[in-house]
Amino acid sequence: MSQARELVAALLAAHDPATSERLEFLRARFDAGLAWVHFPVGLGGLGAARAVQQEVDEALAAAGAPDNNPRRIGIGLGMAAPTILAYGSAEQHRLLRPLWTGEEVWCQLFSEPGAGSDLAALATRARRDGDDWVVTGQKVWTSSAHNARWAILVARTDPDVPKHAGLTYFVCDMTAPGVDVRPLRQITGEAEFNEVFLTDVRIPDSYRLGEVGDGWRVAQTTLMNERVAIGGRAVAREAGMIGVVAETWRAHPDRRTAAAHDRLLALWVEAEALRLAGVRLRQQLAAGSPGPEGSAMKLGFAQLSQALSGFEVEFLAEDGLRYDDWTMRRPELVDFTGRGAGYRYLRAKGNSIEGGTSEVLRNIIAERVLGLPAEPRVDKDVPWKDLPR
Amino acid sequence: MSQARELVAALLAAHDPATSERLEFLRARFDAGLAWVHFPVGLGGLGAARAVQQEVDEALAAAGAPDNNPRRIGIGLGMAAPTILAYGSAEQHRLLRPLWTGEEVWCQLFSEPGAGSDLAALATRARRDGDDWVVTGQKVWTSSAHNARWAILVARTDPDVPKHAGLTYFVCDMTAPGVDVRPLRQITGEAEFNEVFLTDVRIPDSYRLGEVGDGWRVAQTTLMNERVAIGGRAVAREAGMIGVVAETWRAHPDRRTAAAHDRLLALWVEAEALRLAGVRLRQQLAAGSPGPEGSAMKLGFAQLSQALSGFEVEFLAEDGLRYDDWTMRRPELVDFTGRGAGYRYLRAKGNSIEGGTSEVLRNIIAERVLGLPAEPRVDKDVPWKDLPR
Amino acid sequence: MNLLYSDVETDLRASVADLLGDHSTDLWPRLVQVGAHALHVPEELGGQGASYRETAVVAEELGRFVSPVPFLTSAVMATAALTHLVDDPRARDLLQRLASGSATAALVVPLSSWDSWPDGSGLVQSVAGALTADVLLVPIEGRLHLVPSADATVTPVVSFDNSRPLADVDVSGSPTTALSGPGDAAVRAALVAGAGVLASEQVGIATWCLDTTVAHLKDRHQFGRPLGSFQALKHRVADLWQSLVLARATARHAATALTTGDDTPIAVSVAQSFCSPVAVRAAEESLQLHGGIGMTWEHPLHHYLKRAKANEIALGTPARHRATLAPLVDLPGPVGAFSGAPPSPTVVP
Amino acid sequence: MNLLYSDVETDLRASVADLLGDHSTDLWPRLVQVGAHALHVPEELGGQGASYRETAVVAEELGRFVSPVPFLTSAVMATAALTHLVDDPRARDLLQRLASGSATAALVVPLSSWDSWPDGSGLVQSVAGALTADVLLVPIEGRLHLVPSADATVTPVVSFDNSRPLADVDVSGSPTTALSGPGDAAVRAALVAGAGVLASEQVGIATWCLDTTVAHLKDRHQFGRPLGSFQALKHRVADLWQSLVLARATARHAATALTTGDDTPIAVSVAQSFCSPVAVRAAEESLQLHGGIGMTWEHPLHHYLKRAKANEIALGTPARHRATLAPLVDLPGPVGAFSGAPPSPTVVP
Repeated sequence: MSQARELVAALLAAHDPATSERLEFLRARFDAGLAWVHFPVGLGGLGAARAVQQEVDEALAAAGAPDNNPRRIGIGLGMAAPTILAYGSAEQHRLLRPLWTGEEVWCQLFSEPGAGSDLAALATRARRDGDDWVVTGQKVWTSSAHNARWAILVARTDPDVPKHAGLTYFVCDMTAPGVDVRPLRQITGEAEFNEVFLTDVRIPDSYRLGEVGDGWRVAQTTLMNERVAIGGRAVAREAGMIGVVAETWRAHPDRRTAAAHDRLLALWVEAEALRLAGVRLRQQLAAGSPGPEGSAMKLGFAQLSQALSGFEVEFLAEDGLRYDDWTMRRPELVDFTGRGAGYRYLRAKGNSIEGGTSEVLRNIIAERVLGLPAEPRVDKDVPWKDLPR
Repeated sequence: MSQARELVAALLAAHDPATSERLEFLRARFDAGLAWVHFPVGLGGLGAARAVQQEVDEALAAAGAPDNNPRRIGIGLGMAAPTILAYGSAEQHRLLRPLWTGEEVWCQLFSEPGAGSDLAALATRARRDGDDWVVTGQKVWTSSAHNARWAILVARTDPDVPKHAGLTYFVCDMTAPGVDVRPLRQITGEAEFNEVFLTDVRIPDSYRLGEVGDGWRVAQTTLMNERVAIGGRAVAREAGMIGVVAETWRAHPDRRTAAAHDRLLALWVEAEALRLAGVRLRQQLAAGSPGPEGSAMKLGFAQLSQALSGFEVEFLAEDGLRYDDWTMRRPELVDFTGRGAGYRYLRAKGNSIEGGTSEVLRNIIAERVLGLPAEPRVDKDVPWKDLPR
Repeated sequence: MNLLYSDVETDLRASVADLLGDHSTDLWPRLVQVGAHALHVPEELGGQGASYRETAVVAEELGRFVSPVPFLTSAVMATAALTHLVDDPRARDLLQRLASGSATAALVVPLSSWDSWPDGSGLVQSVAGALTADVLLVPIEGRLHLVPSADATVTPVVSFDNSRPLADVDVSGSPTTALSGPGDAAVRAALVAGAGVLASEQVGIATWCLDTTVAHLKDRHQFGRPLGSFQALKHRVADLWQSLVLARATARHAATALTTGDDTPIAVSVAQSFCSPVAVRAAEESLQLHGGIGMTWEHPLHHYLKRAKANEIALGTPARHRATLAPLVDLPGPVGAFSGAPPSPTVVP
Repeated sequence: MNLLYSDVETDLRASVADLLGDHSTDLWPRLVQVGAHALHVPEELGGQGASYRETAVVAEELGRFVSPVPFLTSAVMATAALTHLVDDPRARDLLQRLASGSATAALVVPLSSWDSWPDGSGLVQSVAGALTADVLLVPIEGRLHLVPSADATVTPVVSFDNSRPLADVDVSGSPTTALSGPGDAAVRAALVAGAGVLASEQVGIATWCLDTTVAHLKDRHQFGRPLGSFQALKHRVADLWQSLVLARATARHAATALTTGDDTPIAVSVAQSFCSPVAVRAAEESLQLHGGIGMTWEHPLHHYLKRAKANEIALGTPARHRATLAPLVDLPGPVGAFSGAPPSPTVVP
């Protein structure tokens, strides 16, 4: 801990945040091992405990140091980096520095129109051609694709084996020929995500992460880190959607009814319960016994956001009939609670779909947490190409 | 229609309700074909349309004629009789007259501790012995068993074939040696149902209904009539549980809150919607296009009873903490809305289990009404004796 | 009270569905051509002389197609208001123009109005049907006034439900013609008729959502099986179907009650408060069960979600209709308590 | 605020569970023997000097076993009331008797009391713990009075929850001893402590219901498969588990807040209003998922259903706790509206 404190002091001494150029400072921070302290030395870390990070972040923030705008590069930090670290070659590890500083934005090419919850059924094909792979297929729900320099990609390299066995994991250059990014407009009017069409995109074999056919296992590392990221945020009382809706309530004494009052209080209590469960989950993580409560958090978050935003639109009555703007925007960051009540209502519908549907979460809870038997599976031993679609 | 009217007049002329003995009148009514007019002539009917019955009932009621107390003999009327009519021999048809007059009460020996929703998995064995069958097993949830002269019984005659194929349907004499009826106490404190233990009970083969091995198909006739009976009742606005709970509300102005008010109104609206759906269902039946809405009625009835009775207990607060009586009663008739709020709450829990669980109803709706594919079945082609239990 | 669909109504549904399914031409003139816009208007006023039962069947179909036509606003609400004032020849004339299809009208109240509405002498926000109406019906000081929309300031607003676009309307300074007769009662009649028919529209929306979801669940495979073979999803659509059975009965009852005048206030508020939550839930469940595709602008689902949710507010939220019911069904609230409906700036009885 | 279970608490849970699982002996003396009845009582008053956090763990276990012991009524509520009046030596004496296990006491208010309670000079209905208590604590005219139960009329009532039997209590005409100090505040402290601890009891009930249901679903086969392999049932128990994760966090927070005095009113009302519906739903779902066997007197499930439902009323219904929260979290109701809690015949602040 004192090592980290010393390194922070040294970094600040060498690069006064007040005068340093932002990128220069971030690169220096990475090189000092203060980017993600639990990463190995040389890759932006110190091989230290995760818990040390918070202290480093706070000390640097207190000194007015710039950060790497983590929300903007969430997929790189939360999903690509841990996977590259776990499976990457030394050459691939060089991708981590510009990833962390935000010089290079990453996106994720996993979901497909035909493979949502059943991700392992994905159809994007990668065929070996000399030292390259040639990739063709369609990906969807890709945030940041239009800004991204790199993508993590899972593609099917062998359709003749059962679906989980025929996948391989790649790093994909988003500037390569054959990569076509098109905005995907949502029910909110925004195009927060993209569709990505891959047509004979050549990926060098050296961009492969993990073994051929091992893509499913590699992807699990990515997805597990996504779940941790979702469950791990600390929130203050009345933060997020409940805060916005409570403010709406306070601002409109004339619209209040006693029945709506009880309903809002019930939602407030639920939000507080969810917050406390989050506090407890983080305490469990800190105590080294993570537990499966993260899936409870995600389920609850989606339910609550939807209930609250639905309540707000109805509460606003006449005003709830209006919308702020239907023009197709391309927001750089998602803000579930931003814009108007109508936007919040519509955007919240995605919360129970993105990052694992609530139905898949319930399956996971029932089988992995409660130990209930799996349903009969019909697709385990069938070659992917023979599966009904 | 005018034939029925004439017969009613003749019956009343020959047997003045004011002076006739009740049973004598009922027998005469049966013999006049006015018991169930849609049954064949000679079996209490006229071979007339079902719709004629209402007119007959009303005319007789208006003349002060006694009825056969249909609620007391509901299983005989609703389940046994249609099955005996459909599958019975001439000898068996003779059971119909004392069944209809109520001289002989019937009960149903279908459910078993190990076979609830999966009725076809039942284990009660019937072994052929000369002209008899020898039956051993345990049945449960048998209402009226302690008053019953006869039972309809499904038993397994062949354990070596898949479960549906090895069943046979019998009429069982409840006074036969080896029939042991024990009260089954419920969470309400009452023993409304019984367990029936059958030990080497001898049933003559002449008491078999339908072919050996055809018991499942015969039982379908019984169960289909049960469902019709449940869905078919006419109710007035605010009848049943909503009426009781509304009265509780009206009686306690001091306990009312605005939030409870809105909740009660929502339940009132739901009760009215269910009532209107029932009206519509009966109109469909009358128009000759029954439709599957009966299952919607039963689902909705259970949900609503449970929501209303739960609301009432909470609304009564301090009074909801008290119960009327825990002594084990043996009620002859079930009254879901009788006794106190606590009784209503507990008894309503059975509404989503008895006569087909809500889960089974949802399966039926999804598969038979909406045409969704069945789940993978693992028990279709397996001999009953090899099924996991 | 017959809650079934008659053969005539079933035929009507089929012909309206045919018409709405063909997106190539402007819908409203074709609806007018088949007389769907004037079903419950008496023949002597140029209508079809049918009833609200047929009108409700058309509303169901318009819900099933989320059609952007001024049916509710002109053919139902404005028509109901004018019918109430038909002793005034100017009302009668306009009614005949509406029935002939040569004009549409809109009542100048916020679409959310139920038991109160603002006086129309100032700015009135979130008015449905005003953008395309030829004539505006404006409640001012207890009278209904006619204002040619060309004389009024009608400003489009960005609407949550684009299939029923709203406008802010200002007639201050416009020449207006006051109709004789009870204007407030006419507005009330329009709101009651609108609310009763809107329940059928919600049933139509829920029907589309259920049908579309069932079809999707049969078609879409995940884990080597059709989605529709997963029991958790089956039970959810079974529950939706169950709710829809009840909703349909309430909507049919409301349409019948509007026709006979029997039990109307209870029937309408029961239907409104029951059908809206069913439609919203149907749309929300439909979206969830469609997964990501349901979140896209490209898929038609969002039009249904937005219309169902806007309809939940339109002509009284479910909670307001429940508050309306309380005295009608003798279920009084707490002693000395607030009635449940928020006060409006300018309340007209 | 630490919301986890400490090692000490986990050990405590295990020893209490061992004890409660053994039905052969009278439970209360054995709980007294391990000191579970006086955990949060300071050592100088003969208690264990632990905190409400440990007390809440015991309450969880008592919920898991639906144990019929006067823990909530004497060890939590009467103890909290007396602790508040400890400057009076008679209160101190009684507290020490309770802590030593030689007596139990009960507060004479209806078990449903929360923000108001009747004056104890007349008949008080539905009092918990009074049947077995040695001493009754009776709020009369702002003071807490001690009445030996032998001197009072304590009439058993048929209780919905037989595991916490109620009585009607009448001390009119009995000799009473008024304790000095603020009696109303003492009653309030007892109700707050009771409500906070009761949330943990509800968590224990819900835990048993979930565990028992999961075990049943694994064991019971229908259609050739374990019930637990049916997705619709899996999703329902997954949802229960999810609610229980949240409920446990609120109950732990309430126990911590009772210990630290920090955030207590909000923490207690959040926990009470959240945990009761979870426990009731857990018991109701458990019954449904057990099918017929759950409807029998023979199966233990009904004890949990009855206790959970009675607990929902005890020490304030969820709706009353939400009404309590409103001003604390700055969410005021409609202007001029009724607060949501029904008036009581005799209201004491």
